[in-house]
Parts: sequence; structure tokens; C-alpha cells
Amino acid sequence: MSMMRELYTQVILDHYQRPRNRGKLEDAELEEHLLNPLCGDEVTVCATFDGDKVADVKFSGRGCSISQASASMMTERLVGKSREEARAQIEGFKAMMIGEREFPETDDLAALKGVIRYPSRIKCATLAWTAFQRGLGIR
Amino acid sequence: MSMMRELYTQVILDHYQRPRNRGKLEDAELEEHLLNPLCGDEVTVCATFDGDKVADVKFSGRGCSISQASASMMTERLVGKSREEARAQIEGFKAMMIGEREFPETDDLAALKGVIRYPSRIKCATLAWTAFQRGLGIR
Amino acid sequence: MYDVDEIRREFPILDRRIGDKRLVYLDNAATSQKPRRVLDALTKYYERHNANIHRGVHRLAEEATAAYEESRAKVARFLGAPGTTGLVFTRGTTESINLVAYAWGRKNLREGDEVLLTEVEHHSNLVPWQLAAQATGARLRFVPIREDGTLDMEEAGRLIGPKTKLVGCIHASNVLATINPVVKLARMAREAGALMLVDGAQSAPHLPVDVEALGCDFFACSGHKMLGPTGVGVLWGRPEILEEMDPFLGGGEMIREVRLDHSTYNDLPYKFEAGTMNIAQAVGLGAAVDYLGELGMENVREHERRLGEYAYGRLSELEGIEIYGPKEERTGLVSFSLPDVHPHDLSQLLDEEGIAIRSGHHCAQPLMRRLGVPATARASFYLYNVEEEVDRLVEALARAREFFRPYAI
Amino acid sequence: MYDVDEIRREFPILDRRIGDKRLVYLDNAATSQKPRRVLDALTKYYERHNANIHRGVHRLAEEATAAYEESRAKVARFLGAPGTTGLVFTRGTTESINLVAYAWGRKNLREGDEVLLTEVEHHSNLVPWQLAAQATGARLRFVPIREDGTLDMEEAGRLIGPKTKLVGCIHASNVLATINPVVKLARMAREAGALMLVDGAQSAPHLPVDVEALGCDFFACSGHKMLGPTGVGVLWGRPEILEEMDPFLGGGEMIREVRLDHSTYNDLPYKFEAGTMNIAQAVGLGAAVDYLGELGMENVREHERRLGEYAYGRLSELEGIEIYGPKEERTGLVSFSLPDVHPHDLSQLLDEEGIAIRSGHHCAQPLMRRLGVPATARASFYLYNVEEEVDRLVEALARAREFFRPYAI
Ligand SMILES: Cc1ncc(COP(=O)(O)O)c(C=O)c1O
Ligand SMILES: Cc1ncc(COP(=O)(O)O)c(C=O)c1O
Repeated sequence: MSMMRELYTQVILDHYQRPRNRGKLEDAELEEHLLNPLCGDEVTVCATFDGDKVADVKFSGRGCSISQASASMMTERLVGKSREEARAQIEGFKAMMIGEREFPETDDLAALKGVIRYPSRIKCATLAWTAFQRGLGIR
Repeated sequence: MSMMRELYTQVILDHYQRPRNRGKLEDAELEEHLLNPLCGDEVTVCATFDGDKVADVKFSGRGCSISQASASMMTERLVGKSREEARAQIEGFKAMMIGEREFPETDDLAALKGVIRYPSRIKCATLAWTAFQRGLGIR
Repeated sequence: MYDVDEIRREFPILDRRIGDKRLVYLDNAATSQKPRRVLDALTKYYERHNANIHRGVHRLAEEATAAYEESRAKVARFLGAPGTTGLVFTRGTTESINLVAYAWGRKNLREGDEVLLTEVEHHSNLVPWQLAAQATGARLRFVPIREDGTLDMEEAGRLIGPKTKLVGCIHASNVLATINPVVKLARMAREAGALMLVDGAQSAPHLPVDVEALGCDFFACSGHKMLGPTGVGVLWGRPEILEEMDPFLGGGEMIREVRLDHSTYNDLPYKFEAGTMNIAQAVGLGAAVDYLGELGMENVREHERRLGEYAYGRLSELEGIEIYGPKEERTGLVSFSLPDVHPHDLSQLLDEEGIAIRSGHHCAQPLMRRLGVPATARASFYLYNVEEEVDRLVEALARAREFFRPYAI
Repeated sequence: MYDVDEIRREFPILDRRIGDKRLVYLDNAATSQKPRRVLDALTKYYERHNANIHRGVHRLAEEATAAYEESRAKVARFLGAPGTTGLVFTRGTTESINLVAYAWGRKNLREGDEVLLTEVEHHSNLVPWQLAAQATGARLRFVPIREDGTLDMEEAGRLIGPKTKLVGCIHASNVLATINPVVKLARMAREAGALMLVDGAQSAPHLPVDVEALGCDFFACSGHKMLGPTGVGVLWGRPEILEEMDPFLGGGEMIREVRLDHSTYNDLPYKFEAGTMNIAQAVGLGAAVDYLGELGMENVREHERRLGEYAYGRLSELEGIEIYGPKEERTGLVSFSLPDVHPHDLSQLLDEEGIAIRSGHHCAQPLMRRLGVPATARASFYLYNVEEEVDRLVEALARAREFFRPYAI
């Protein structure tokens, strides 16, 4: 199961076990539900804003360890970002997931690097991010 | 071209060259037009009756040597037949053309035997016969 | 004698290795593997006979036409059809059902009419009817399932009535492993004056099928699930009904006479075969049903029944596992959930051990909702699978669970 | 360097004998032969990677999905499409055009609207529009041809107007060997606010094609005519237009979320790929366009142009022959009639000499009527044909005519 350790890194399993920012937000300004048509996994992301800055983000839904861990990591990263920064951040992440950009070594996100080898799982890893992107009005 | 001689027998070429009963009939009681959808050939058969007996048969249309010769031979055979006899005659011929019945050695129709080897041409050989069959109300 | 070792030697892909592990292919409900003789039939067709059919007078065209039409006759015989007139080649079950939903449904359904389906349907026998209902104003109704996954036939009796125009039912479920009482449904449909469509995607590959005995009006199945190539499937329909239907796809071959302003259509089954068909694939499917016929569908069924039973027993040993569908009278597949591990993670861990199973909604989202799960894992067997493969599956599942248990939420 | 001997060695069927004669295959407009590498791609797919795509997490499913999607990218590049979003796999040109006629036509056409086609269309680009017109009340109109078989563009200018919703045109004619001015038609269509559909069944295999440069909105072609397997074709459509269209076939894969009463649909191109697709065939088509790309479509075109010219010249030597279509700017096929011999009899006599040509209406009955003939004979060339084969054709035609002349009516 050594290959497995590359995919299911400690960081992923940790986020899977103790997801950050799981839940819903009353008065969310942004709320977007997204379904992965290929497997039935679904996620809802919501966010409140403080002016242009993301004040709070939460996610809910059900899915595999990859989709849950990735959603959890995303919420940590988006708090405090402007809409523009959030958008850039998401695009950057999606570029990493299709191999068009390097994962920053020092970032926890690098834990998701192993997913690239499994194209069918890339959609799991990007599900919450795409939902947020759509919530920002980008299709 | 020896195989060809088996297909294009003297009898066929003779009927092709000098088709019997080519034309139309005024006051035809039976008239049926049929198209071979696979090649565009078409035939119209018409007949007058004397009581239950076929009084006169004619065919028109355009087609290859096989379809023309076969139509010509058909007209010769149907004159004087009752509807029931005509029907049986046609069914018998179609059975020969799909190899379910022997060709009578002594009959001119045996000239069409070679066609069996070329399934795409069987439709040519049976076109006029099927038209007459339909004219008799059989589908 | 059913010699599974000999059978396995016919399937080149079964020697495939995933990393250093021998492939264990348990995703047969999604698609089956192909025996060498089917691949040989394809190659031979292309290397010796390839031509467009029906319209050519030259030798290759004659040969290709004969091969294609022979396949039609073989498949008709395999399904117990009384002749070839009602046997239409399509791309697969999905196209077959859409053909009916368009060419029969658009013509015959009206507001107030009902199409009765079941809660167990594959999307292929649901979405085409949703589209037809939207276009015509007809209403869809659904036979519910009981706790064990079998159809509630009493409720079916109440639902079938004078408004019912068509009953559509999955013959064998791709999730629950049930074999549905389609003979009974067909009888009820007929009494109500409705037509009966059977989705045979999961039955034709695994059970003896006889469309006459089923008493249905339409039967659909897919070549790729029954040892045949991808890209070919079948719609069998009663000729009298097909005859009255509108055409579906327009184009070459399905016509009789074409004028600029209107056309007349060809005889059955050609009326529904527009354009150049999947000729080589139909020929390949002919070789596949030849092989199935040689093996004997009774034997195939018996082999899979036993293997399914064995798998059900072994999987039941796993603590907390939930297996869907009834305990008895199952086909050779098992859908299940393990607590603590998402089906996706499960199949990924299994893949590392060379074991191919499927996880997801299996194109049956409404059924998933009914079962209260977003997805299940599914191991589905075919005529070449063996008990050792079930053992490898069960062991790998146990290990996967060990791996994930510490992180269970 | 375009080395036709080397190319011929790639095609196993070219060694085929008919009786004691070597096959001369001149029926390429009906379907092309397949190079070994396409057959190998099919076999390799089935022997190593076969699985259902998109929904599986295991290795074979990943590999099969990658192979299928790579093919999509290859075909998109081959056709000059700006990306893969608008590239939908179908069974062939016929299904592609029907897809548009159903999913775009039924939604957008109304009474009073017009669809403008031409007198030269193949039944595949005529019958689907007749059916759509019947369903919607729209009217079909037709650009006539001039004496030499080229489109009457002045008349086209008069026919395109505010009522025109779609212009559909055969790119290269399968009967007349014309290459129609689709760029100009597309411009005229755009100016009138109409969409432009190009039937590329006879252009994609033979000419460099660039859908962007053509300026069309839809482009359809068939794999089997361009070295690919039977059972696969392509519809390319502008993504913005495909996006707004209704779904066509309903089922698995084309959906996003399915509830019993309604569904939402998947992103492009998957929205139009319902059920299990012709996976192996798409992979085979990928190998075919790889090969065409290697040879260079400019070179293929040049080879066929020369061969067509040579054939036109040699055939013209036959006394009384009538050759259809213009003298110049032809593709590599020649349709003709010989006095005294019906085309059927002609191809039969030629078959005895191992020469495969086609005779009939070529799925263009309205054009036959326009030409005033029930049928023509047609010799159609492809990238592996050579001048010696043309010579054999011409000699055999001369002999056939000798045979029949005594019986001429
Ligand atoms: C110009 C043209 N359009 C459409 C078609 C139909 O293609 P297919 O039969 O592959 O669907 C053909 C070939 O038969 C053709 O030559
Ligand atoms: C029960 C059932 N019906 C329909 C289908 C659809 O078959 P296809 O995808 O071959 O069209 C499937 C398989 O996916 C199935 O299992």
C-alpha cells in the first residue's frame, strides 16, 4: 500500500477526520451547491463577506476523503481574501490539479499532489473549489 | 467472364433485348408501382382481368438486365392464370430465388438461377413479382 | 461441461497485471471483457470483407452484407425473437430506449397518459421518458420497491390502469441484483392495453432470455455488456408495433423513395437503421452470442448464481457491511457499503491491489436516494470470474478498512 | 514524401483476391479500408484497457477514459476545432445531423421559418430536415445546381433571407465530385442570422478541413470513411450553440442530477453523449486521424486530385460515356453512365474482374432525378489507389460494354 500513502497522505487523512469549517452559515451571501455527476458526491459551500473580503466560509455535503479534505483545506485558505484573490487562488489550485502549475512544496495543499495520477479523482479534489468559483459568478 | 455467362445467360439477355409485354394498359384493374430502395430501379406492373383470370399483363419502368428480363418472363407466365394461381406462381418463384425451392430445369426461369449467388441482385429479379403480389393485395 | 479455466484463456485481458498484481476484473455490470474470438471476428471483417452494406453489388459488399445480416439472425435467435424483422441494431440500450421514446412516445403519448416505470430504473430507462413526457404532457409514475429491493407488485397493480400507455422495467437490476417479474408486469400491461418495454441490459448477458416468453413488446440490450464490442446494441420490437411507429433517425438506408419535399420509408428493420451502421460491431456481437450459445446461458447463469452466492456469504463476514437487495434469487453482482470508508476511497484502495470494482450511483440516482446513500460500491461478476477472485476482494476490503478505520469520522 | 507503395502495405485488405484477380477497391466514398495501425489500436484497447469510461476509479477505467478523451482531442485538432468542448462523438454523419435536427431543430424552428439545403444533398442531410419540418411547420428550400453541377450561388443569394434559420450544405459531393463554396455560404448565412451546417462526410477524409476557417456552426463527418472503424462519427458544434440546445438522447453520462420527475444535464460535450459510447471505435478513429495527420492532408488531397484527373481523362476515352459534375476542381471520384449498360450490370461485370465500384442512387435520389437518371456508376478513390487501378477499371469497362453491346435496346 505504499502508492496509497502517496495518495492518502497524513494531511489528507487528518483533514478528512477533522474537517475545518464544516457546516452552514446563516445569512450567507454566497451559497452554491454542486454535484459530481460521475459519482453522486455533492458539496455546498457558503460564505459571508466583510466588504470585499471573505469573512467566513463553510462547507457541507458528503463525499470521499479527497473531496472532503480538499474542501476543508479550501475553507482555510479563502478566509480573509478579496473576491479577486479568492478567484486567483482557485484558478491557481485548479491549474495545479491538471498539472499546469507546480504545487508549492511548503503548502499543505501539496498533500493533494498524488491525486493528479488519478484523473477520475481530480474532480473530487476540485469539487468544492469549483462550487466557490461558481458562487463568485464564474462559469 | 465465364462466371458471367452463368449469370447473364442467353435467355436473360434475350428478354432484356426484346422484353415481352412492355408497356401500359388502359383500364388496368391492377396497377402497382414499386421501387427498389437500394438502387433506385423502378417497375410498374398492370393487368386486366377476365373474370378471375388475368387477361393481360404489362410492365414498364427502368432497371438492369436482371430486373427487366425477370419482369418480362413474369408477364408471360401470368396471363391466363387465376388470382390464386398467380399468387402461387409468384410465391413459388420467390422461394426459388431464396434457394428454398428448385428451379424447374425445363423452364426458362431457370435462366435466373445464377442470380442466387448474388444476394444484392435477388431484389432486382423479384422486383416485378413483388409489385404484382402487392397488386393482388398481399403485403 | 462448464470449464472456467478454459473460458478464462479465451480472454486476453485477464492476464493483465496492475503493478505486480494480476487483474481481478469485477466491473462486469459496467462492461464485460471480450474473448479472443470476438476480436478475431472484428479483425477478419476489416482485413477481408470490409465494405458498406446493402447497396453494393461487388463482392466485399455482398460479403459484408451477409455477415451483418447473419449477425442479426444470430442475435434474434439468441433473444428468442420469432424472426429478424423486429431486430434493430443500435449503439446500445440507451439508444434503443430513446428510439422507442421518440418514435413511439412522441407519436402516441398525450396529456393525461401515463408511463409507468419503477424506482429501480437505470437513467437510460428514465431520462428518455422524462424528455418524452415534457414533449407530450404525459405523466411518469413509478412502482416503488419494498425494503428488500423487490418491486411492490400490489402497488404496481394499483398503478396500472386505463391511463397507462407503456410500462417500462429493468429486467435485472444493476444495483440490487434483483430479477424483476417482467412476465407478470407484461401481462398486467397487456390487460390494461399498455405496451411493455424491458430494459435487458443486465439480463441478456447473464440469463436465458426469450422475448416471446417474456411477453414484452420491446426489449433493449447492449453488446458491450455481453462479450461484444462497444458501440452496438439491440432493440427488439414487435413488428406490428414498429411498423406503426414514426421513423427515428432520417438518412440513407431507412428510406424507400426520397423527394425534396417528402420521403417514404423502408421495410423493417431497415426503417430504423439510418446511415452507415456499426457493421463490424454487429458482426462482433454475432460472434459473442455464438460463444454464449456454445457455453449455454443456463450454465452461465448457474455459474454466476453460485459465485454471487459465494460472494454474498463472504462479504457478509465483514463487520458492519451493508449489502443491498434481497438475500435470495440474485444475479451475480453485489452492491454494498462499508462503514468508515467512502466507496470511492474503497475502489481506489482496491485498485492498488489490482481489483477493479465500481463505486458511485451506477446511473441510478433515484434509487440511491431511495436507499439513502450517495453511492455504493459494487462487485459484479461474469462467466469468467472465480471464487479466488472473490477471496482477493474480501481480503482487500478488510485491509482497506484497516487503513481507514483510524480516520473514521 | 508520399510513398503510395508504402501506404498500400499498411492496408491488409488490399492483398485480397476476388477469384484469381487482385482486389481493386474503388468504392471509397461508401467506406474506406482500414490500415493495420487502426486495427491494432482496436485490439490493443480490448486486450489491455477495455472498461467503461468516466465513472470508474479503477486502472482500466482510467486508461480507457484517457484513451477516449485523447481521441477527442486528436479529432478536434484534425478538424481545426478550437477545443474539445464542441466535439461530440456519434455513430456517424447521419446521427450527427439528426442530433442537430432534433436538439436544435425541434427547439428553434417554427412555422414560417426556412431551412435552406441544396439539390445535391445526401439523404442524410435531407431526410432529418424533412422530419424536423413536419414536426415544426418549417419549410425546406433548395439551392439549385447549374448544368455543370456547381451550386447556383446567385440563386442561393436570393434564397437566403430573414426567414432562413439554418443553411445546410454538403461540403464535397459524393456524386458530382464538386467542392461546394461553404465558406461563402456560411458568410451569407451569418449575415442573414442563420446557422450553417456542413456535411463533411466526403471532405474530412479527403481535404484539409478547418472548421474555424470554414466559419460554420456545425460540422459532421463519419469515421468509417476516413480510415476509422465503423460505428463512430463526429459532430462538431460551436459550444455556445450546443449549450443552448435541448438534450437529444437521454440516459447515463449526459446527466448531472436525476430525480424521478426531472433531470439536469451534464457539461459539453457529455450532454450529447448518452449511455455507453462507442469507446473502442473512438480510440480507433484517433489512430486513423493520427495516420492522416502523418501523411498530411495536403498530400492526400494532391494524390487524389491527380488520380481523379487521370481517371477523368482515361474514362473520357470511352465512347459515349457521360461523366457527371464539372471538369475542374474535382475530388477523387467519378460518377458516370455508359450507354447500353445499366450501372448494376456494369458493377457486376466489373466485380468478376475484382474491381469494386458502386452503382445506384448513392443516397441522393433527388439529385439523380435532377440529372435525369435512375442511377449512375461511381468509382471513388482514396489515398492508397494508383493509376494502374484506373487502367484496370477502364479496360474492364470496355470489355463489359463489348459484352452488352449486342443486346442493347
Ligand atoms: C455526403 C455524405 N453525407 C452523409 C453520408 C452519411 O454518412 P454515414 O452513412 O456514415 O452516416 C455520406 C455517406 O454515406 C455521404 O457521402
Ligand atoms: C440496467 C441498465 N440499463 C441500461 C444501461 C445502459 O446501457 P448502455 O450504457 O450500454 O446504453 C445499463 C448499463 O449501463 C444498465 O445496467
